[in-house]
Amino acid sequence: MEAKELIARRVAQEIAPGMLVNLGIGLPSLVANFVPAERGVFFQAENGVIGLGARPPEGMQDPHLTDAGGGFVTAVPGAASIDSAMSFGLIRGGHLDMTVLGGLEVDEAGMLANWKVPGKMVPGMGGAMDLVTGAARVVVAMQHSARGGSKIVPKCSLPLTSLRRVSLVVTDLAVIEPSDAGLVLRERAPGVSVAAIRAATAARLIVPEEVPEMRLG
Amino acid sequence: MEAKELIARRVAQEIAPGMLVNLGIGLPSLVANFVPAERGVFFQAENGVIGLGARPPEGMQDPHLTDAGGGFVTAVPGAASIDSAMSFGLIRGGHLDMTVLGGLEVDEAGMLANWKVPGKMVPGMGGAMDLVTGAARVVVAMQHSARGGSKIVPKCSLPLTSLRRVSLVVTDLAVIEPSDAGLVLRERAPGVSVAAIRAATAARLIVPEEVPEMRLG
Amino acid sequence: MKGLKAEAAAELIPDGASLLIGGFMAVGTPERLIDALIARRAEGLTVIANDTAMPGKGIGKLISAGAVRRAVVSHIGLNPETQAKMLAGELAVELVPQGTLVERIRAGGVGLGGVLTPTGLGTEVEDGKPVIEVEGRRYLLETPIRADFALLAAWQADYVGNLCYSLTAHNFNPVMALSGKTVIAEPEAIVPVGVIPPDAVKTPGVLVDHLILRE
Amino acid sequence: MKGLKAEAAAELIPDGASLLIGGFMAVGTPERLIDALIARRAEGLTVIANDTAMPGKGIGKLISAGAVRRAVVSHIGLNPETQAKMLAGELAVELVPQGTLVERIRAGGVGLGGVLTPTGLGTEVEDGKPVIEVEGRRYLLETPIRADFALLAAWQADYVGNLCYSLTAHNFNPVMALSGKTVIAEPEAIVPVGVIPPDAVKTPGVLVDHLILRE
Repeated sequence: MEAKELIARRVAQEIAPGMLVNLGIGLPSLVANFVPAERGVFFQAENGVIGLGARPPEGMQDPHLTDAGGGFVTAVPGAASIDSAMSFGLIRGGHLDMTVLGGLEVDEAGMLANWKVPGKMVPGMGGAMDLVTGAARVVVAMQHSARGGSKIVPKCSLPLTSLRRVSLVVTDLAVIEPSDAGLVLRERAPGVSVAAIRAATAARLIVPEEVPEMRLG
Repeated sequence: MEAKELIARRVAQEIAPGMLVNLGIGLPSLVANFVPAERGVFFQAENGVIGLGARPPEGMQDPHLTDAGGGFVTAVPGAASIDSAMSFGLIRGGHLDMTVLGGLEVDEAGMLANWKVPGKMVPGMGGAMDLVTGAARVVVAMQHSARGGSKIVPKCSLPLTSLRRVSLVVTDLAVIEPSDAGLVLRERAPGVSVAAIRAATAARLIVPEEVPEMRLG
Repeated sequence: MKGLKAEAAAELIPDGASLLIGGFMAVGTPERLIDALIARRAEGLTVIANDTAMPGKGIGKLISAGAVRRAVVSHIGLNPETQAKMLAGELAVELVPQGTLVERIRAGGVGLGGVLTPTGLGTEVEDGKPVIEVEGRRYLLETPIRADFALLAAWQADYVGNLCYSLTAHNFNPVMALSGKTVIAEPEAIVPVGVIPPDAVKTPGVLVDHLILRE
Repeated sequence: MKGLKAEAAAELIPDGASLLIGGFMAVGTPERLIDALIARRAEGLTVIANDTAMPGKGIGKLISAGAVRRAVVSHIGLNPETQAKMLAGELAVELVPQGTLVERIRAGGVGLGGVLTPTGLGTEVEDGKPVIEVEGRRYLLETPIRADFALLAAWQADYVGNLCYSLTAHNFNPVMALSGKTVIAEPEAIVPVGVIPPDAVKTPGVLVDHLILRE
């Protein structure tokens, strides 16, 4: 299984029936593919729809119906249009059950950095600061390493997204849960050993006696 | 002409084509009767409609369409429904061209008191504090005197509605304009002398050489 | 989304609870929920609403029944019972300017810690509140309001709880939908999903916990 | 209400003006107004918007044309030209969290002196801003934003300027309608009064100064 699919499949297991979930641009947007429609989940795109659906059939794209990345989407029955004030009112006000975002770094305190590499790449925070501050649960979906370096570090060197600790980190190697005591290794990717995860992780990991393989649905 | 009609007719002269105007409960609500439909004025009721119209025909009242006093109204073509956040957003944000309110007292500084007689009558401020603070022009429509006493006083003894100076006071005797220098007597009611107005007014009045009779349209 | 009879909803609401109740002079107020609260002899309630309507209508019925201990409202002028109970010390009334009230409720619902408003400066409303200067102008800091329950009246609801409202029956309802820990909506009609198009939804169903079913 | 051709509207907007421009990645952005600004070689503009779209679309065209001196936006990640001009010092970019941006614009439009938000606390966004504690929690004080013009895209407008929007093309448009000193709307269709029912109006016509007419 490709790394991105693995991550998206594992994140999808976190999503319970009836939740309102925001998926970020890129990798997180793949998560929707692995959540069965019967689960009755509403996906929110911060640009203004609750009840985001799959890609539209060819030739039926509506220029007024896109996701936050600008890609064409559909709306499910029961969808609602909202403006940006309502969209971020839901996010900041704690009405969003879960947000799934990409990350550049996560550190031992569970802090996330994902919007700026000073002097190099400055995409901007978009909705990320509000999402990480306001959502009931914050799940970071990212590759474990980039350019050979661990993205899970003792302390973020990049500008933080929020002082709010994230709830869960899902990578192609592991599921890690930040806690008061530090980063707890909860699950291993299929066929990956605890030792391999430790070797690929710059941060200190707390390793319980049992570290099961990921549930992938 | 009855006092209330006189006041309402005179206030109606202040309303220019295309304005957005809020009319308070009671006397101010009569003003609409003297503004021709052709003037293209939009009346706002703070409870949620822009484009308030006349009373509905008997049997055609809609329980979802009332003015701020709870009376049945209609909506003109081009009307818009708004919620209370938008309604007061328009009011506080300076989008309202004029508000017409009742008053208990107006003083020499142009301050208005109209929401409370401590220990006796406490209707509450409703939207009055926002209206007086936010509307582009604030017109007070009231009887000149109550229970034999002048309502235009040196200094308000009742709790103030706002620190904002009102724009104009229209009574059954006079039109008075608050200014940096004090209350300026601008017009007399038909057949009422300056001396009679002075005698009925507890506050000091600035009287220009010419004090014409009210224009009543 | 859970459909409930009004009586069952009233059982969910304990004595002493704080309630945001939609409506303006009883227009856009959930009358069946109010009747059910009175039928179960609710007491000690805190009611946050625009007004207390008039005797015999909407929130006025809760006042007459003695169910309300504290009212946070902008206007009581058309309900002499509220005024009488207040002056007799039987009912605590906190008066809040209407525009400030709606912004405080919105702030509670959208996760803001407060808003700065010029309304009330230099009046009794200022008492005890911080005054903050921004760009040379002074404002009152007004804090957020949330409540245990929001009781809403709607025009139509669909099966997932999307709500729309009619004309002046919007008033406080769409804002209060954001700010109750539990949100209960009493629609005039419940329609299948898809009957309310996305652009007509004023309150997304994700905010609504319970719909009051037809009698 | 005054109907205008896009070219005439662009003449109303002087060089150096501040513009609120609706849209999210160019969805819900008034493209004809932008084209007209570029055709008249506008320069020195301050643009306040969610993002700068991508080259060749919406606000991206203004960036490419060098018409913008300063951008106040939440995201520029999908427009490499914006990033390049920023890093080269040709364009000042102020990044604002998206939820904070929309609340600041709303505050400007509804007469609030500011709002308190938890978003940005402890990050670079906090720099230079007052931190205010309310009920034991800390918030950033964020100040209102207004602009000389608001340039909106709408789905339908009627002859008195009432506007409605479609699906994700709402985004910042309804909020920006409150906060431009002059508000210019570019609808896809202009319909007679009464075609848009009162409950479907998202922006009351009283807020709109000019409608862009059909070509």
